Amino acid sequence: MAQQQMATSTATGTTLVEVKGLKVHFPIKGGLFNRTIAQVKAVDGVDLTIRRGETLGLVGESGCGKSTTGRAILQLIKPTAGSVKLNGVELTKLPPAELRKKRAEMQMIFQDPFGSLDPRFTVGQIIAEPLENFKRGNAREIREQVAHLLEVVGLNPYYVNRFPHEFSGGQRQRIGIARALALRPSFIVADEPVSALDVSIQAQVVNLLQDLQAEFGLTYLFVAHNLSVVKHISDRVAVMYLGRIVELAASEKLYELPLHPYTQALLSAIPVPDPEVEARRKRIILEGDVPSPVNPPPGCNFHPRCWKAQQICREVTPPLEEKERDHYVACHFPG
Amino acid sequence: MPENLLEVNNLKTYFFTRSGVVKAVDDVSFTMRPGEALGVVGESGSGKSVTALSIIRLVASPPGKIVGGEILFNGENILEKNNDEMTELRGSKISMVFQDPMTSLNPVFTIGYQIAETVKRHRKGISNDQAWQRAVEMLDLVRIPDARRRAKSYPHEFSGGMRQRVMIAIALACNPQLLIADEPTTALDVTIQAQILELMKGLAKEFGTALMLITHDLGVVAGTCEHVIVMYAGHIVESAPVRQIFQTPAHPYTIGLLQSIPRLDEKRGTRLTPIPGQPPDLSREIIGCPYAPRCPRVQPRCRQERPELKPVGRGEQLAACFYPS
Amino acid sequence: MIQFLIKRLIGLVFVVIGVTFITFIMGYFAPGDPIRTMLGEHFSPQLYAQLRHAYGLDLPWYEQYWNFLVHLAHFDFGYSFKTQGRPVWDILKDGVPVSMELALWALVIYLLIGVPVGIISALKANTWVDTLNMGIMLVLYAMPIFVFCVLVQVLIVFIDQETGANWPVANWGEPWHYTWTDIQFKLAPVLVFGLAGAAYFARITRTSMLEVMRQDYIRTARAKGLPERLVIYRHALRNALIPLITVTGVTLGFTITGAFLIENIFNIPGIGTITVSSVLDRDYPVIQATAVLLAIGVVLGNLLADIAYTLVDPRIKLE
Amino acid sequence: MPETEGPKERKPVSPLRESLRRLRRDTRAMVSLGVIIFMVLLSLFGPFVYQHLGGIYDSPDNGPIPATVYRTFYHQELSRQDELPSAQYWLGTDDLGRDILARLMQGLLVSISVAVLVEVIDITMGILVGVLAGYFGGWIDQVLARLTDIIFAFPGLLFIILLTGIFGTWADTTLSNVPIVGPNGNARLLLVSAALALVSWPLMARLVRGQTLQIKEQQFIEAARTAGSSNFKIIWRHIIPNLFSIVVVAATLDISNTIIGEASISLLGLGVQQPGSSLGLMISEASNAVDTHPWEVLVPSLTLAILVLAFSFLGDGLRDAFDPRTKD
Amino acid sequence: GGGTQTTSQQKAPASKQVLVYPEAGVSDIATFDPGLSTDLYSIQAIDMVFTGLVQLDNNLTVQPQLAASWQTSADGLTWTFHLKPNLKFSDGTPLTSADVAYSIDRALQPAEHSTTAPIYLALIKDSDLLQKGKIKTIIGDSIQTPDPNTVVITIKKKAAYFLDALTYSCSYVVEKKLIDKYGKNWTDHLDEGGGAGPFKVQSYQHSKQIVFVPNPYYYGPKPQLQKVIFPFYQKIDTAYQAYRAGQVDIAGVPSSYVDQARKGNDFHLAPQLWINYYTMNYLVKPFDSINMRRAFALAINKDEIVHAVWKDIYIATNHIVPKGMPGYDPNLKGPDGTTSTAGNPTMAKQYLEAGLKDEGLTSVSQLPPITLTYPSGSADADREVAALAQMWQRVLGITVKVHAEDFNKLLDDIVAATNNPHGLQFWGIAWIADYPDPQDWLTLQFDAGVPNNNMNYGQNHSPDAAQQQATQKLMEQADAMPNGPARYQAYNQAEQQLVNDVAWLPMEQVQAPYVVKTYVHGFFYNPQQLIPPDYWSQIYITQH
Ligand SMILES: Nc1ncnc2c1ncn2[C@@H]1O[C@H](COP(=O)(O)OP(=O)(O)OP(=O)(O)O)[C@@H](O)[C@H]1O
Ligand SMILES: Nc1ncnc2c1ncn2[C@@H]1O[C@H](COP(=O)(O)OP(=O)(O)OP(=O)(O)O)[C@@H](O)[C@H]1O
Ligand SMILES: [Mg+2]
Ligand SMILES: [Mg+2]
Repeated sequence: MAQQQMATSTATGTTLVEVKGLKVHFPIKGGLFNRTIAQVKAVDGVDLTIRRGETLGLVGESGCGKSTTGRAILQLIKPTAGSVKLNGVELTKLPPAELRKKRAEMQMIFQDPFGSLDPRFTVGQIIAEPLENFKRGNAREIREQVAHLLEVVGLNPYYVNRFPHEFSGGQRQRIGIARALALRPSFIVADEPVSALDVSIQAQVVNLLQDLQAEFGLTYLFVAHNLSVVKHISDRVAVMYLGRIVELAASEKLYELPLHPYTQALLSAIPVPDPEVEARRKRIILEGDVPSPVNPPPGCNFHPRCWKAQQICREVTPPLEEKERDHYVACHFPG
Repeated sequence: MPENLLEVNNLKTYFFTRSGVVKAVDDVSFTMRPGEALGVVGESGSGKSVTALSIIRLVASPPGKIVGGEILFNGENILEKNNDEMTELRGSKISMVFQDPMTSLNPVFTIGYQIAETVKRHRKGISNDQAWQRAVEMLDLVRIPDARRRAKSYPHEFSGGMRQRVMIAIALACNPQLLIADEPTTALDVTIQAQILELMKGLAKEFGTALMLITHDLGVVAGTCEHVIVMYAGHIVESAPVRQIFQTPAHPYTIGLLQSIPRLDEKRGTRLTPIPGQPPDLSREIIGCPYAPRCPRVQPRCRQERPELKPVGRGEQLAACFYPS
Repeated sequence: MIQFLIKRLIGLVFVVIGVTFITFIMGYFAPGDPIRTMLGEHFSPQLYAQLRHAYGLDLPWYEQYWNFLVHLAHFDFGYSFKTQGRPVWDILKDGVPVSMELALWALVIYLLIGVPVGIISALKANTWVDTLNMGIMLVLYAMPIFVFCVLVQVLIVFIDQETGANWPVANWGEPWHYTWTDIQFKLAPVLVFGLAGAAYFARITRTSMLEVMRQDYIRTARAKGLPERLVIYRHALRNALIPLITVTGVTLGFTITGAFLIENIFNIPGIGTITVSSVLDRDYPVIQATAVLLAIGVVLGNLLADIAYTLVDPRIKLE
Repeated sequence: MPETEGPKERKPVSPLRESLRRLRRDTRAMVSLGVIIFMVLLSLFGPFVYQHLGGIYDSPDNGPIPATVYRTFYHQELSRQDELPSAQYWLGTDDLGRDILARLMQGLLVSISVAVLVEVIDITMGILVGVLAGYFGGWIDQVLARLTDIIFAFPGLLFIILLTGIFGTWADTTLSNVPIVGPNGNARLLLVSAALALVSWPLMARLVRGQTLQIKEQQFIEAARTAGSSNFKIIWRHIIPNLFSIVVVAATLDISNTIIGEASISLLGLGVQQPGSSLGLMISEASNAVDTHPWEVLVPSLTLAILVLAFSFLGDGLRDAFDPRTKD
Repeated sequence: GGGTQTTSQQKAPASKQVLVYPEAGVSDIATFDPGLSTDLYSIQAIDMVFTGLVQLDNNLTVQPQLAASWQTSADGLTWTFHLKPNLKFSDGTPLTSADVAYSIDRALQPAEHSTTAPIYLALIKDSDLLQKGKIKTIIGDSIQTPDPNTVVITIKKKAAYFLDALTYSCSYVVEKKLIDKYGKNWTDHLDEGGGAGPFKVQSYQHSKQIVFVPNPYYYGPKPQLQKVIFPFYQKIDTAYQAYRAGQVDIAGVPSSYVDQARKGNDFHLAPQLWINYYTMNYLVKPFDSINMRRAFALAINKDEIVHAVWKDIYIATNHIVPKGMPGYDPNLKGPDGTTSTAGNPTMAKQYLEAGLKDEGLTSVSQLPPITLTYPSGSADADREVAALAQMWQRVLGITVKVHAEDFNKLLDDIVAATNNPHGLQFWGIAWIADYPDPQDWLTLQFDAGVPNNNMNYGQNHSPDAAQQQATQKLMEQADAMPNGPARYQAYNQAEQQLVNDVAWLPMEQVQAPYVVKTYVHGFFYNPQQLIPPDYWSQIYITQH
């Protein structure tokens, strides 16, 4: 039912990205001969629609598959199953040359700011690379754009000829952001783009992302752990748990009235920049073993740690259903 | 026995690069008591990581070099220790969680091995099996699911947050006296973050571990630290007990920082208020207060003279500003 | 894995056929003629024609090649043209173990000397230690091996004459036996061979260690309090191994065909001399056999290297 | 000295200029470069200078002859064999009474040309094959790897015999106009170089492939793909520069192999012909006189060693200079 | 070891009677089968173990070996050999005339693939039919065994050199039993018998060494040595070093060590039946002119070359038939009419003038390019050729391009030069006697239609072709003459004619320099570098 609902929203034409049944399983190899001994079900059936011009926040436990989802959407890892459509074009079946052209429209800010920068490239070369690839101007124009982008992300344009290893963690992350913005793509997967930034720069970058969105109608899939930032920037927020989406709603709604117990636990743990509040607050402490994506528990993934769990939770996997208007949740006992 | 576990005096760490000398840490002093949790916040690129690396003496050299100051750990100057003495200290008495968990793990060894190795190094006479047990235990402790099996995984098979937790596990494996954690929870979701911070606090209680927590998440600072220092352009600009920082920030930079935080209770569509302007280039000579070009309350004096860290307001609060609020 | 091995086996067949075919064609067109060579200066056209027929060399090339393949399938390399009484197989059987022994010990020296020297050079990069290390290694490497061998022999002769010792100037002991006499025979050639080639390993180690030593995980290893020795040999070296494995794999493959010059000068009954002289004598059955052997060696060496890659670096996948 | 101007006013230094500046400051590399330049100049212009420095020599065999005769690499004074250095023969004479210095200069010219020619092909082929195999993997890797294996296993000597046998005469007539190597009767050397190059690249290819396997798994490759870089560009800009050090090391080491290899082939009569000279040939000709006339083998061996050292250290210097992470 | 050796003539005890006699220059003998042997190394080993009906002594005269005596029929076509009594193989099996017949027949069988038997035994009637497979055997046909002690061989034409040819190892007697038992591999089992020579094989490790011990059934004088070891040395340089270190008893001296070694009392020179020569193609310009050929021959100073290149080891020569051969002509003159080997630049220039005229040219610059091709792989040869080129340049003003060629390719090219005006122009190579008869040096090289006449002597268009053909006739006549002065005189006359014609440009006769430890008594090389079977009894080790 929920599936249908989501499908209809695609038909309205406002959908930019449509992900259906996305699965990414990694083989775990072992033994002398590198046999596959198990599968990590990093992403195990994710359905998402991202509307044009919106920011979809993606939060969830560390290791639940957020980065993998992002990379699979951008076809940086081959999904095990499922379909990804960008602007109605099926990406998973696109020939490499076509896909390469599509890359101008979709970009990624990598979670690992250092590893994703070629140590032999200067900052200038790194940021210029996408511009050159898609012939956005001549050498001088590109140089100017690079300088501009550096300024935009709060780096001194004088740094163009420095190499990544000469920067601090936050500075590296901004290089990655500048690269992703360079092409003015319509869709950006931002994998923890501000996690290493100090709050002031973070504010600057968040503002920038929002400005760009307003100006060019950009669409973001915004992965982050800082729930205040997510709330601030997202129109809707999806909560992931162990390879699946467990709740999806407009951000205000989600923060006000989380329906899934995991979301509730998550929100209760948000640290507040006020020692007084922090000293008084109560958190929902999740008990029980953290389940493994290698052999996820039967039924609802979350049941071993859920305080509301019943027999049905151990047996039946709850589907993602619209429990309230535009508020989807995968739980037998929401609320 | 000295009262302070760590005493950093006038530390200066510079990078001698082709485009000039980068004064990443310039005259930094602070102290830490056993069991204390010290928060370090500040501008990105202000020298937090370099300060931390200086304490454990792992600044990339060349080009980096500690050019001045002293670092007293348990009363002994770390800068005068030889390599063997340092290796004894590292990992057992002082350990560190590096900022970049993605590249800080050796790609060719299993996670479990990398933890067990530390244990084996510092616990004399422990068997391989016991070390491995301890590694699995540590993984469990940092909430890696299915620890027994995942201990045999390689770093590239872990998510960012999982790697970060592995780094924490390594650092905690030997119950150090001083734990330097450089943005240890950036890749962690809040529930796990809370648990990890809880874990660290637990250690402080149990073993008297002092925690130097470098972070951008002021919420984390608020919930975890007793004392906070704020860094800007290689200097400490403010140092205060955690409550005072949040309630009566003295330095304009600190104030700017607090104002840029997005709040959960704000209305949608409001804009964040970052500090305007650019941080200074540390490879150039800075005259006067480094924050002067961006400071809303700047006076002519600020452009000529560098303010010293001086007590402001009540008690232990210090700020490097001629005109603190 | 099984699939991988099967793929490689097919690859091996492909390589063997490729090599033998190219060799065959080259031999077919190369100037010089085996029968001609056998007859030497006693050439007579009738005898020539007779012998060509006797050896089946008057058949069209594809039939000759086909016959060769049919025999190859039965691991039958036929008889050498030059040493009439001996099956090629017999020649190989005697020579290959000796050549392999020599080359394997040399490999041990490459690894035992080349790798540590390379590491030291990397750690002291661009200091006088590095320059000296590399200087010595490179001079040994650049000095043609025949000069090196002769120098060593002259030295041995000198020692023998002066001291009345009877250290052997040349020859090889029992293959794979290590009594004192055997060791006496084997020591000099192995050392010469090993030292002459160690520079390759030293240089490769140096450069690849330099890359690795500045990675973040080296800093982590130090932060754990590991002594520098472990940081280097455990954490850095393992990451620097890929190119070393490549060269080792290739070297392993080549152990099979021997080292002509050193075997020649030290009079070692390996396969090296035969490999070279068979070409000069146009002894095609032997040329083909050595090519097949080398093909097997190379494919196996590279196979081992590929497997070793995955063992050393889990990020690298087979296939 | 306090600087007042802001960072923006100062012009950023370009990385290339920066690298060159670093190279210039590397004494070891600069000395090496100097040695190489010296050797090249020596081989090109040395003979002219040398032949105009000597006077007339009254030869018992040949009558009075000027230095332009007795200081050529081919002139023999049969009454002046195996001499040590003298005013007439600065580096002495070989076992036929030929001027060692003259032969050395000629030999250097031949050896350096061959080495450069072979290395260019070696590097190009090695990188091409190795990168393609390592980067694309799959059947491309299979085919290329097996191709490499075939070249590895194939009897290079036979190939050289075939090549010179078939094209030797053609080379003698056609290639003798090629500068440097051609006119001295060494036209076949070009064939030999080509053949040496053809059999030399597999090791390079394997090294490159191994390294590529490692590099391509790094995240910046994924990032480059996201940036819309084509495979070609990823290889060209991201992989090949990261192969620099291993390629330089392997190539510099190959230089000495090539020079010696050329000698062995020349000794079989397939390369340099009498009375021509090459470093390797000089060494091998004198090698059986190590005991009796060590000088004759020492001179070319030492020259070769110095050449290899210089190339290696220059290689190291280049590597360091172009690696952003090395110290200043 | 030790620098000085004290030697007496006193014989050492039996346990010390071991001779280490390296085979230097090969990694293994090519074959141990007498029927297949072509090279010195194989023959040296084979001669230890096998013997033939007749063999050469140290003076290269034919001596009875297995045969005690022989007669020739009146027409000279039937040879009857009587064997010595009670001959036995080294395993004790009796050796009879049937074995002799079997051995010769076997060597000629096409399946044996022998390259020598068809040449050396070509005189035997029907041997060509057997070779071509037209008949299955010649036993009972041209080889008869009327009784166990008598062998009768019929030959095709009257030839004085038949006995000489019979001394070659392809007619040595081999044991049928062993060959039947082991087939092609029989030579790996020579410790079980096989031959009737002075030694038998104790062990044979391929590529390593052969150990011989005396054959108890040997019919001749028994060797005194208790053991002879033939270790293989791939390089003569290595063997020489081993000699210096005291690890072998005999060694050839590499040229770079000759000056040093010559000073010792263990140094010897063995003159070889071996001539290095150059030759010019009579069909290719400018060597179709006898004057040109002579100019080239006289422009060179062989003495200087022998001194400078060969360290005076070789002997400069104008001869085709080398010194030490029966029929050697001490009075032979060079093309300049003297016995000098120093060349004659003046005459050379005169001949050049004449030669240019013959060619219709006015200056040397109009000459076609001249390329001298020679076998690659020998540094000494390289040096000689370089020296020659300089001499031609100096004396004649002609630039000769020298070109080292892979030996096999060279042989191909040489064969292709026959009757080929576009063939090889000028080349250098060597000839070593197969058997000590001038026929081997003259008829076999220069007669019409013989395989070695690649320079096209006699069969060309030069004005003196008729004269050359007369020389060819003369040689053929000499072949058929009975051995004696008249025959040699005919050969001498032919040889002088060939030399005048510059059919060959002989350079030097090779001498083998070698060293033998002074405690090895009685050891020396004959001109074939062989030790005759019966002579082994005189070699022993003295106290040292
Ligand atoms: N190897 C280096 N060479 C040159 N400059 C360097 C090097 N490493 C760090 N720096 C400079 O030192 C300064 C301080 O860096 P540091 O890593 O301590 O910053 P940080 O406070 O940790 O910032 P972040 O919060 O972004 O991690 C930065 O301006 C950086 O550019
Ligand atoms: N290459 C791989 N091989 C095997 N397992 C992998 C691989 N990459 C990721 N995984 C596993 O997939 C799961 C999801 O990883 P992913 O990186 O998507 O998590 P994440 O949600 O981004 O977490 P974080 O917030 O910590 O970055 C993890 O359990 C991880 O261990
Ligand atoms: Mg992630
Ligand atoms: Mg930092």
